[in-house]
Amino acid sequence: MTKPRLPLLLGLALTALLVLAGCGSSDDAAKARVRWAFIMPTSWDPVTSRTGADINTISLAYASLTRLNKAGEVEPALAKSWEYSEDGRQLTFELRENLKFSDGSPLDAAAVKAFLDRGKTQKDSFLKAELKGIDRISADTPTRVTLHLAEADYQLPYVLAGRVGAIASPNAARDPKKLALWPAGAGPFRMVEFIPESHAYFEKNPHYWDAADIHIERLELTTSPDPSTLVAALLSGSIDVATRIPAHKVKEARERGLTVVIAPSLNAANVSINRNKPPFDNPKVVEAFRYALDRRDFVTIVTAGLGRPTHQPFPPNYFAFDPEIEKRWTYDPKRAQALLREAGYAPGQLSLEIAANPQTGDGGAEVVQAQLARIGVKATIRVVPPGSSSWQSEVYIAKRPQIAVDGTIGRESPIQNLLAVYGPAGIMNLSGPYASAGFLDAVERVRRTPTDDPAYRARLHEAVRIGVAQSPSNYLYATPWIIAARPRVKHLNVLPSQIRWEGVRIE
Amino acid sequence: MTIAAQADDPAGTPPLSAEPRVFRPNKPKSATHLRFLGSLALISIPVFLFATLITFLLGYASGLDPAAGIAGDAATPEVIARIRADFGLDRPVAIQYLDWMAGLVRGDFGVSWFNGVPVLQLILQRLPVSLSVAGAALVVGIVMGSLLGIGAAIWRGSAFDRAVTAFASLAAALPPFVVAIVLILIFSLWLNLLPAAGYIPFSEDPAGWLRIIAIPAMALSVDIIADLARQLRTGLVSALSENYVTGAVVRGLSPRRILFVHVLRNAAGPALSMLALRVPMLIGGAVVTESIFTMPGMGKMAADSALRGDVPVVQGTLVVSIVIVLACSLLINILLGVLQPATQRRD
Amino acid sequence: MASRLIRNRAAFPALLILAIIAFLVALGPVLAPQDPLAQNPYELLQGPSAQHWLGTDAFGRDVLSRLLAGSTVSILASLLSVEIGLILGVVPGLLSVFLPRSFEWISLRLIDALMTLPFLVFAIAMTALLGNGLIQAMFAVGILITPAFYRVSRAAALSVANTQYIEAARLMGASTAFIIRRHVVSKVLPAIAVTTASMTGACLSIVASLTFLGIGVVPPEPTWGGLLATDLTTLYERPFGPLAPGLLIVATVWALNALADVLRDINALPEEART
Amino acid sequence: MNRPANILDFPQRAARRAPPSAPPAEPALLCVDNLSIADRSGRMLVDGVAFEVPRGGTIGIVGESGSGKSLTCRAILGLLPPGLNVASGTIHYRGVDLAQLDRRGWRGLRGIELSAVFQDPASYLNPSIPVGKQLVEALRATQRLDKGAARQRAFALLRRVGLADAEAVFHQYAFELSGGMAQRVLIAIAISGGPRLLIADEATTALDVTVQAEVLALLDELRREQDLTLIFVSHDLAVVSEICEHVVVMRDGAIIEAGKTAEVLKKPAHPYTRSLIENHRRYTIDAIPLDDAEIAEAPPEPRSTPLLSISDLRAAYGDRAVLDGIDLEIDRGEILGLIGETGSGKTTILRSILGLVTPETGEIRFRGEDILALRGGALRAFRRSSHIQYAFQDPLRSLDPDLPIAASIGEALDIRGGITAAQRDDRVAEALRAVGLDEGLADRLPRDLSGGQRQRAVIARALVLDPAILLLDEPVSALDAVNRIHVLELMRSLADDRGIAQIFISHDLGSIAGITDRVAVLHRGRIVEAGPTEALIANPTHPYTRRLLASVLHLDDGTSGQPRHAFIGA
Repeated sequence: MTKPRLPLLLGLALTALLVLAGCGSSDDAAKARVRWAFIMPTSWDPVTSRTGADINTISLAYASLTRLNKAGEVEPALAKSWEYSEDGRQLTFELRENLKFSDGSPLDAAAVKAFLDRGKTQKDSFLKAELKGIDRISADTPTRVTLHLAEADYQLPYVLAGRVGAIASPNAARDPKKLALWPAGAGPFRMVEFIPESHAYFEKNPHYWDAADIHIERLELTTSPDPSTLVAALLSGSIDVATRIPAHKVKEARERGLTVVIAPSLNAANVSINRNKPPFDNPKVVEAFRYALDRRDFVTIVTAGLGRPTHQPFPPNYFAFDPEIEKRWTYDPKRAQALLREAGYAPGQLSLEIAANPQTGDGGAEVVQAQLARIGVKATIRVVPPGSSSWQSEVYIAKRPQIAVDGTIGRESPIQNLLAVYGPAGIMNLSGPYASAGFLDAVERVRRTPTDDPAYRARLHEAVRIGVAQSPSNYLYATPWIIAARPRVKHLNVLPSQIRWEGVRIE
Repeated sequence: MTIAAQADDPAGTPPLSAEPRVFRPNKPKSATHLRFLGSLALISIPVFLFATLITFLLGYASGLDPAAGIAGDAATPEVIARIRADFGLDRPVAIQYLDWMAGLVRGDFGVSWFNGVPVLQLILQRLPVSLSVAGAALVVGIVMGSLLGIGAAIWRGSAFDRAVTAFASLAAALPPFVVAIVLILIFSLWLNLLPAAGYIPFSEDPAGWLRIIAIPAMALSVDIIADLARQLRTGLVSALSENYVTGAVVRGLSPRRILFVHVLRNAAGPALSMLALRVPMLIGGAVVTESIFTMPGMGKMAADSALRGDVPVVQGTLVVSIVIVLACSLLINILLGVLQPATQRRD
Repeated sequence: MASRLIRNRAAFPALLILAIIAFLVALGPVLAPQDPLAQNPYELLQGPSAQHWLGTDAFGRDVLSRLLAGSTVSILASLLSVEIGLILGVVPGLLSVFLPRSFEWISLRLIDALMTLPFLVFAIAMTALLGNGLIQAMFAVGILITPAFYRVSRAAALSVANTQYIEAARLMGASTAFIIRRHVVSKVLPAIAVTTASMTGACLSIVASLTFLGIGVVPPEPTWGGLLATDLTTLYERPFGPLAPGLLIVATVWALNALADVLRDINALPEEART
Repeated sequence: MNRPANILDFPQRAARRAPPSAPPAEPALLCVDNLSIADRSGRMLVDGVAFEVPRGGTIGIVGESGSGKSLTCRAILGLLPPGLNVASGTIHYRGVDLAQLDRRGWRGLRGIELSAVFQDPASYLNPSIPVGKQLVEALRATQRLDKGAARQRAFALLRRVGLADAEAVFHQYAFELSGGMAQRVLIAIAISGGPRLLIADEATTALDVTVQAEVLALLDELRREQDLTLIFVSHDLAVVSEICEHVVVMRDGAIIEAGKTAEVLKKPAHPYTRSLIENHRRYTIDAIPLDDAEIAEAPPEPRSTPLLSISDLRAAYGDRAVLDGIDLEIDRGEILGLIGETGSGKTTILRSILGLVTPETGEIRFRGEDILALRGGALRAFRRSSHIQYAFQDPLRSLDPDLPIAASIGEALDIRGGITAAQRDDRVAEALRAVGLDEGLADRLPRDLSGGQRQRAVIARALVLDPAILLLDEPVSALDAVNRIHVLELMRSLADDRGIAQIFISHDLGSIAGITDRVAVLHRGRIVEAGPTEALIANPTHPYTRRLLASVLHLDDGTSGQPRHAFIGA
């Protein structure tokens, strides 16, 4: 075979290989494997995790003391049971027997105490605000731990269902930097591989207390593909479950035979406003912005009709939602313009820079920009670069922007959420550390009211009303969980507060 | 997108009617090769220094630092100053540069400002992905490019030739992400033959690896095929008109032998040097394919780190790609030397 | 040179397209039937209709108006990069042949260094680290295409520097400046025209890629690359969406490359046949 | 209009079948009958050419460039360039019509039956493959030989064509060989297949006089030894007369005269042939009336301080000495001839005078002032005063192709500046007139002028600032006969009328003998002999000069085709 034929032969061989590889059957069916496209956590250590959305990924590797159900009520998890003392200032948890961390060390009362103490004391801990109310923690017996509170706080069982209660192995916590890159918990899965900003692979953790309800052998968490190829990735089997797909993709996903789950969430999108920065240091401007934004447009453009307007940090289906607040401000551009003129800004004189988060924005910033243009406010959009922690450091920590399009994914306890969005140390409180005294009192009053007390809901609504009024930020719309999955993924377990994997099956 | 250099440096014609070359005793073959390789290696050292200097200055000019990220909500000016001192960012630029270069030599590229992972480890995790896609693209590009190029030259003026030239100019006009998405539509959505995202390491599942890098490699190779075909065609056409081809015909050599033994070797010169120019674009271009196919490649990491202001990671990836590019151009120059020994001796 | 170009049969299609593009660049924004930024929530992702010839995007904005309005920015952005590449590349390329050896050696190594940088990654790094705007992106691309201009002007200068008529001029006591002005410039210009044409095309394609990656993007400013990128994400709803911006980009880049090829052929013709 | 014939002629269309074999083989090995070659537009480049080549015979084809002589040979070998094809006529070679052959038809002919060597030999060898390997490849293409046998055969062939150190040459590349050596390799390759017919197309034109003589002798010897039939194409009648029994004279694509070489030379029938012979004879040695008496009493002119004097000039190129102690002088109005082979150092002398080369030792004084030491500004000022000017050998490459000749000629004025445009144009017009060029040519581009006109323009450029000395590097070697005479006469008049001293270097003794006052013979960097031209040519003392004179070919009408001297190994 003379030499000149070489390039021809090479070309043929390559194409043959491709075709052969093409029809190779993928071995998904053999092992119950699911590929989940979401975002990477800001840190694998619950103590240093910096954003609410991390609960979804943290709860792969960690189990919390308690767990919320679809209705949002608290259920036992690591703790079999819990009870308050008479005056509500002591909360005792009874742990399950011989629980173990993935690094082999025992998960007992001492471990819980060590974790909560670390949450209170570690320099870069983000749980300080939630744990402030706890004076000290005592490990009475290997399975009983008691929290001694400054004042009664009946929200704790909800709070401890989230990251605050995601107990991490104290043994691994000796090197916090390493823990931030490699979790050591007692959750449903154990991590086997992690490439930052790319993917994390998990195997089922047989020692998980609820292992019986986990039917997935291997879970591969990856960053979500580019919107233009998201559906293609799902169809071609590169990913099995895609969380928060763009709303306008729902029609396409359904028509291409994918299962699309639209479930109630605790999500609420807002326009965070920073009253520490001009022009929002002028109350007239803040008030003008109450009337400047038409929430219906956001629902149709950004959520493709799937969402619902809201003026408060809770979606309408949530028990903390107070219908009264919705009536307070309606869309009134003329009034907004009048208020602006009173504040000294003729049309076209006021110009702003809107900070937008490319990952969750879905175009909300451009709608805000267009609507502000209608009342003579010139707004430019600065897209803060993607990546799991650039938005946090610029908006949540440095609080640099005047106005930012953002949203809360919700917290386990309504009070925890109110504090996160309006509290002095709340990461989403762009005007931080400002928070009105009236609001803080209302919050404490709710905290001291047992959740089964008939006055609880009324006091909660009152706290929300005060919070919304005292904060310059405006909540616009609530979007449900929109999750697309391949038909072979059955019984997706989507709670309002987070996505879990108990009960999910792969065919 | 083609940034192929239009004209290489033609060796200047010899000075004013200089004395023609008088027969020089024949130097041993190996000595010339070594001298040629030596000079090549010598040139790549200053090039490496300049390239890394540009990379360092880019990071320095950005004025970014890790303080905000690490300081957390206790971000007071003193805390930020302390963190900057920890990272040595307050030292004069010259010392920072020297320290950074010393680190490079030791393989210590510093630590990512965002997750504290050593940069080299991050890069090594992602290097196989980028190399496999770029490598596959190069192989496909070379094979298809030379087939089309040779065919177009042999049947010059025929429909095949016109088709190849039209494809070459069209491919050069297509931005890489358009090519990638069109290929996805065809192979993944319509034919449902190949996956459209993700990455499977070769060690884990060779067939799966090949299937997953198929479309990105094809997307990246389109530019190479277009350029190589055009370059090889012009090279072959001009080589075929040379006198030594007439000489070979007169000696009764068969056309196939003339083409593959005599002509291709001389025509391949410009095509090969064009390939050397393609390598940096291959690694650069991978950013687009890696982000479309969500592959954990080096290009995507560099792009995301740049957006996050994670300077050490950006500098690390740039240095690694510079080393790869220099290694490739050294390799291609050696290949050129083997193909056309005469050029070495004449310089 | 220009007369030859127009009479040249092969150049006709390319020139026609470029004329249309020039027209769009000049009058695009004025011609836009509707306000490119006006959103209409009740007409999201519409197909082509009487009112919206090219349909509407995910915000209900008229795509045709955005396309026309975006022409100016898209093309001028590429021309800006080419300009930067031209200035940084051509003069050093010429001087590298006439100035003493040390300048030549350093400039060559610097250009080699620029050429080893991974193209898009460096453009992104430079844009992102220096403030993620369109101007930074253009400057980064400009620097990255400098080697192409340097090599072309150096090659043209080299081919002239060793000729006998340059040596004759030296023997008559001509200074380097005189030699460059009289003999070199006229030879270098055609080669640079070729590179300018093909580089403008390349820059347009690169900018589109950068916009696709979300770099150097200033929403809501419409650019062809930006439109193409967003249309690709709504391919299912508007299957022919990316056709218009894609066609415009590909046609412009193809026309510029065809123009470059024709210019190169005119240059390379042996002297006799050059009329 | 068929597709341009691709040299490799890959079979993508139905191949043309060879016609049934021609009438029984005639005595002539090759018979060309009514051959016409036309280009795409139908213009006849070769029209109705017919000639026969008897077996073992030698036939020369002579003609100017463009006469169609090379095209005829290319047609015989089936190598017509793309765009040209055989319009009519036949080329019978041993019963086969070569004009109609397709690719498969040629197999077994090229390299085995027919072979060829061409002008500019190095370009006919692949630059990237050692020459020896290409010889082995040719051997194995034409005969069943394994590698070892082919290598031995190759070494033998290389030695047979006069390359003593065959082992070294084997591994060398084409560009590392001198013209003569490359031609010898090509000849070795050509005869490697044992061909019957060898075509030499301008095979010795690009070679030096001495090397040309050796190659012709080699060809002649091989012809007799291997029973070769030879077709020798050349524009030089002397070369053809040296080696061919029969000659064919072609002009504008047609044969105007043919016959035995000796008869054609004695009684040329066609006026064009007559002018060819006449021009050749006029400026070879015979042109100077050899009258011994006159030479003896030529009194040496009195030597005042010479205009330019060179003393003990030594220069080296890398480790190789190029000039080994040169002493020369030249006076106003005198033409000094410098003759020597390529590589003898004559150009380096000029470049030293011009300051382009810095010699190791020695002095060059112009009007008593040392100009070797001039550097930077002083050198540039000296050049601006243009005492010494240089006329380049190749006018096409020394005139800027994009500038009209008026601009090039006036360049020295522009450089010095300080005069109005009108004055400048006058000086340019005056210079044009001085060299006998019509002022109307001023705005013509160099490529629109003839060779002679371009050469005059180069000289005009040198004259525009009234130089004292004019250095001319091979001014006439590229010109045809007619223009050569005009330029030589111009040089003579510049010396006699305007007193411009000239150094005229050439490797062609013919043109030097015609017009120089004194001549210096240069060999490997040393002046072996110098003196008044007539005296030196009449009785050369140095053996090298004698050999140089002998190698200038005479139009010998006596003996037919006898080589003047035995073949001398290199």
